[in-house]
Amino acid sequence: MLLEIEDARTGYGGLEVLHGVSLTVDEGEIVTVLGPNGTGKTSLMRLLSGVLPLWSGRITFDGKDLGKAPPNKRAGLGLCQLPEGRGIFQTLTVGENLDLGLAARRASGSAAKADRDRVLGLFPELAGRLDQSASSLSGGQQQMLALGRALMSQPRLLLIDELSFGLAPRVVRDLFDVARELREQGVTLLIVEQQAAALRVSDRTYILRGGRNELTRNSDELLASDELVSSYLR
Amino acid sequence: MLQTIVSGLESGSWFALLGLAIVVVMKAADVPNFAMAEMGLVATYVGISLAAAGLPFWITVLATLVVGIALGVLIDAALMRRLSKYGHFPLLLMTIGLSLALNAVVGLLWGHAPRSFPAPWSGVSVGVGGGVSIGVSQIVSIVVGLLGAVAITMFFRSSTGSQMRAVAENRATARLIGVNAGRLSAIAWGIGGLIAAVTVMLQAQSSLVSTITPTSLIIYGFVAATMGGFTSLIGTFVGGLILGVIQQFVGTYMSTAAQFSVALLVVFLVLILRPDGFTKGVRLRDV
Amino acid sequence: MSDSTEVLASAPTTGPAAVAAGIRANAGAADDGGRGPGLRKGIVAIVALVVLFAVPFVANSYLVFVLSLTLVYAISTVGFNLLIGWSGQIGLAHAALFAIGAYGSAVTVEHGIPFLVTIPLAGVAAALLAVIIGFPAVRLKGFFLAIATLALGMAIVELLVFARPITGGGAGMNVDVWTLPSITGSASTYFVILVVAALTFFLTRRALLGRFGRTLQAVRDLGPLTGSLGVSVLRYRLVAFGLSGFIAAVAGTLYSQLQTFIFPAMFHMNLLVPMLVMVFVGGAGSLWGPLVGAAFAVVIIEFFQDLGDQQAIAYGVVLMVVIALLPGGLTSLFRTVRDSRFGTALQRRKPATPVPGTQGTAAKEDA
Amino acid sequence: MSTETVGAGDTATPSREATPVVEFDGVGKSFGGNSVLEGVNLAVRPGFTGLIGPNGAGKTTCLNVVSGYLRPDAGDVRLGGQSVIGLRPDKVAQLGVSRTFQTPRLIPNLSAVENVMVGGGRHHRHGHIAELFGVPAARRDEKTQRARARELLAVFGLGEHPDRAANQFPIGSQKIIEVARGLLNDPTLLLLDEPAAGLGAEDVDRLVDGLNGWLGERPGAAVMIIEHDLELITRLCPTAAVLHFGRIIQNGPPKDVLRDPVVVEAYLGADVAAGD
Repeated sequence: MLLEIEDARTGYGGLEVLHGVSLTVDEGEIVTVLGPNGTGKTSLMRLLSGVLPLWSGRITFDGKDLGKAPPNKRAGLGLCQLPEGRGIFQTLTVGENLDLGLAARRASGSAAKADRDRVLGLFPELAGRLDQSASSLSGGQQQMLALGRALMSQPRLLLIDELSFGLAPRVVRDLFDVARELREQGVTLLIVEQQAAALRVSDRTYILRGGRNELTRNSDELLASDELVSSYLR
Repeated sequence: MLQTIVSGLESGSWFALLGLAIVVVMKAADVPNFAMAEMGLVATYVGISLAAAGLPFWITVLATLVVGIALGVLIDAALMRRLSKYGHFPLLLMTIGLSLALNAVVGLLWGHAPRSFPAPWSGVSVGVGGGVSIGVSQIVSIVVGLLGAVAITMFFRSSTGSQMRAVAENRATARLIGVNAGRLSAIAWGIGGLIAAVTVMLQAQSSLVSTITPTSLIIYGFVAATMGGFTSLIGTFVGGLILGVIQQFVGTYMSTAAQFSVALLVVFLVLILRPDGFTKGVRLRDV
Repeated sequence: MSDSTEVLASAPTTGPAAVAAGIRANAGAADDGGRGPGLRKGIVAIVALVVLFAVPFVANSYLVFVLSLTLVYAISTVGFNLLIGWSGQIGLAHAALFAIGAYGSAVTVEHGIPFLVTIPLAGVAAALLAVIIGFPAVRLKGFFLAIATLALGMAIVELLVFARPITGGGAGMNVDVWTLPSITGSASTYFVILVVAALTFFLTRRALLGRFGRTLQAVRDLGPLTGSLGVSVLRYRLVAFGLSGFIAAVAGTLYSQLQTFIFPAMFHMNLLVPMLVMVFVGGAGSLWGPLVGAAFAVVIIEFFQDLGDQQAIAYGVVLMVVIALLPGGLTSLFRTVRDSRFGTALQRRKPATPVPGTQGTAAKEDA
Repeated sequence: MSTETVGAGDTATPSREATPVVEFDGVGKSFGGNSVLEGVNLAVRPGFTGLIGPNGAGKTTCLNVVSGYLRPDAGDVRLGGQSVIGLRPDKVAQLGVSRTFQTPRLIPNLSAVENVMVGGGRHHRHGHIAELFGVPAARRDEKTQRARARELLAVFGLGEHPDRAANQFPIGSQKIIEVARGLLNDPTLLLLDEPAAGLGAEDVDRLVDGLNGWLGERPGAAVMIIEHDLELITRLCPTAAVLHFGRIIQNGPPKDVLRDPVVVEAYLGADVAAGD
């Protein structure tokens, strides 16, 4: 088991937002956490990346207790996050943004080059734009850049917060295709989504509601049933 | 005329360098450092003392630079880092307090008499025809200033440099993707201390420095940084040079008493008219 | 969260409001100082005033001078604190506005205008100037405002050097001291200072505890969002500048009487830093802090009188220590001590009760 | 899509016939080439109106346009027939628009009552000078406002500790205090941005009861709510408009709207909705 969250509670100030959420992610899996906004998905992400403190419960990653490790430490362990709203640095070039992914692991010159080539192979659209300012990219391309930057850090587990945020359906589909390709390459993914399209690429799905686990299913089972709409749009 | 321009470029190089030091710390550590000139003064005075003790010139130069870096790193680790969560204002006040204290410490240890940092070329000058001669130390200032600006620009293109720019743009996200902001802050303060030491040392090998030097130097540095909108390295550098030349002309053709006021007026006008610095909008691929 | 949301949500944190984070630590200063048994407070105030009025009759001239100086600084700090602590704007032209008061009064007195008349005159002039200086507040945020106002302040002091025919230039000028019939000049000055100080404290306290103070704090803490409450942020920011300028200049007029000789170098950074110390030692955003801060500063001045550099070191170090260890100033220390001993469970700040604007909301905004 | 044609079976609610409190007329807004609103047409009538839609649909941008924080690139926003475009937020507020924000913004060291009182700017007829010198009318003003603020807190079930500092209330209560602050101005239009986010069930009940109580006494006022908690929308609002990629794609009773295939697709993503 790569990631295990047991009965985690957290919140802002005095307000508890997650009231005991549990989930597991196995190596090589794609897991989706689904739920409308305000159900604690983003808080879960912040908890995992170390922005929010764990009030009670336990989070283990690769057998190690994450405890109070700061965000940049976690990135160093291979728990890498694609932040909500992409987090592309507009004042940097596309290439510089990509290379920031190396910050977590201090790669040397040739290894870095190999990583870059591998990532650009996944996103050929970016290859010709390395020297452009990142602000010149479209929304979809920025999301690719964010994914690519995360991959540069050679994550063991990639946390993706709202891959579909503000993107047209066609672009979202392309990005989910990339996610599938990543799994082939051995990256484990935890995707937090509001759009159920993510189910198409994932193995298992957790639905959160009001800061608690509402239901856990294999993704294809869930897609086939009408539980999805009933638990979601009510 | 030529002499005035060269003198202007010389002092402009000092202002530009100090402005760059301010911008570097501003970018990575988010602190407007009012103690920058004092840091350089302390380092330079250590160098002067070592020179007086008979150490060879280049060793004292090296020692000055090391003291500058060490001072920067020390201030960051001991004072600034723990205040960063409170925002700009306490940090700004902290540097004001620090500048006052450092200045007074220098006064206490070395006194208030003006001193110089004699270099092998100090006092030597070359004629450029027409009865005009230019001091070698002036050329050294201008050349070192230019080299320093190029070096800093190069640094910001490096991977550590782009991490700094990322932190400057969005600290939280940068940390999230694995950037160690604390390490960058220390590096920035170290570089700031280094440049400050170079700046004051350049001034001391050309003319005299004393405990009143930092008061005006820091203002000129801030004027330069303001002209670059506190982000643009090119804007800061060019701004510093222009300020130096303007100031020299005001001094030569109007009065030396007006120099300071003109500089202050420049800051105010730039801030009112172009709060983002005067190179903003000029589409240079700037850092 | 859409982009525009973020603009609004983050505005107050980057704006002057949240810049003064240490000010937050003073939370409760207003209600602690303001409410409670009004009668007892009134009696205490009157007794204190009577005692203070008696001082020149019993104490030596040195003590009178020290007390006068403390009160002058306290008046000036009330204005500075209004700007920094209550409105959350880092305007650093206060020393220059203080100088405007000192010079304005000294020069007009020289031209035959009675001293008492020059007090409000200089105040109004400085208030107008302060509004002009504060105008960048419209466009500049945080430390950019600090730098712009610092530069303008320095330029004003430079101007005083320039205007040699009027001000005597760098060499300074003598001040005609106003005296009440049949008592000494220093005692007369002391009485004027005491009256002005009492008025200043009384009026600002009233204003700050009422709607004006509430609105000012809203502008400080909510920034541009205050607009949605029907409050013009711009107007209140400029009024804060104007008022602080007025008070600074009033203190300046008194200072010139006290010193009897003034020169521009008195009003440089070496005055601004102690002024900042007074605000922060007293506690930014508190009501009685200015008095505490001023007393503290005067003690340092008197202790380290002839030590030059040591005095500067002391100021620098004190400023640093206070900022690092006591973001709420000395008055917050008193409050903490008092609350821990007498405070009810309700008043005490327990970590269990949520405090917004600390980790919780801050974390929300970061991401 | 015209505002008049959408929404089936809405004739039953009388408020639909009343004149709109606020009208969006082809409002467009983009940020740096990124189009957020693309011709929003919406008429908000007295009573509750929900504004829902997936993340990033432009809901908050809509509120920012009405309240004067953003100037639209195209179209017009009319409040009771008068355009508010180009007015500063404080001027819009003076016209009777109050709003709250996603994260509560109170003045931490003022008491709950005083925080609410800050919202009463529209009702003060006396200047600060009159106040400073204790003019009786100004004192009365202050007294009335304080009493009204206490009343409002009581309406929302927070009347117990009105003098407690705002930062000692839990976040849920702080959000409600913010709503009360918006009401002290007696707005004709109240804009609520995710009022229920982070609220417990008890707080939500307080909020709903308070708003219902307040609106019950003001038949001409409108409340526009952005909310992700669709249950709350269903509970409060006779109509809900769905915003998706900067356009109103549906408008009508929440129950009907949420069953509409277009809306389901907007929330769940194209292929899933189509696949089912």
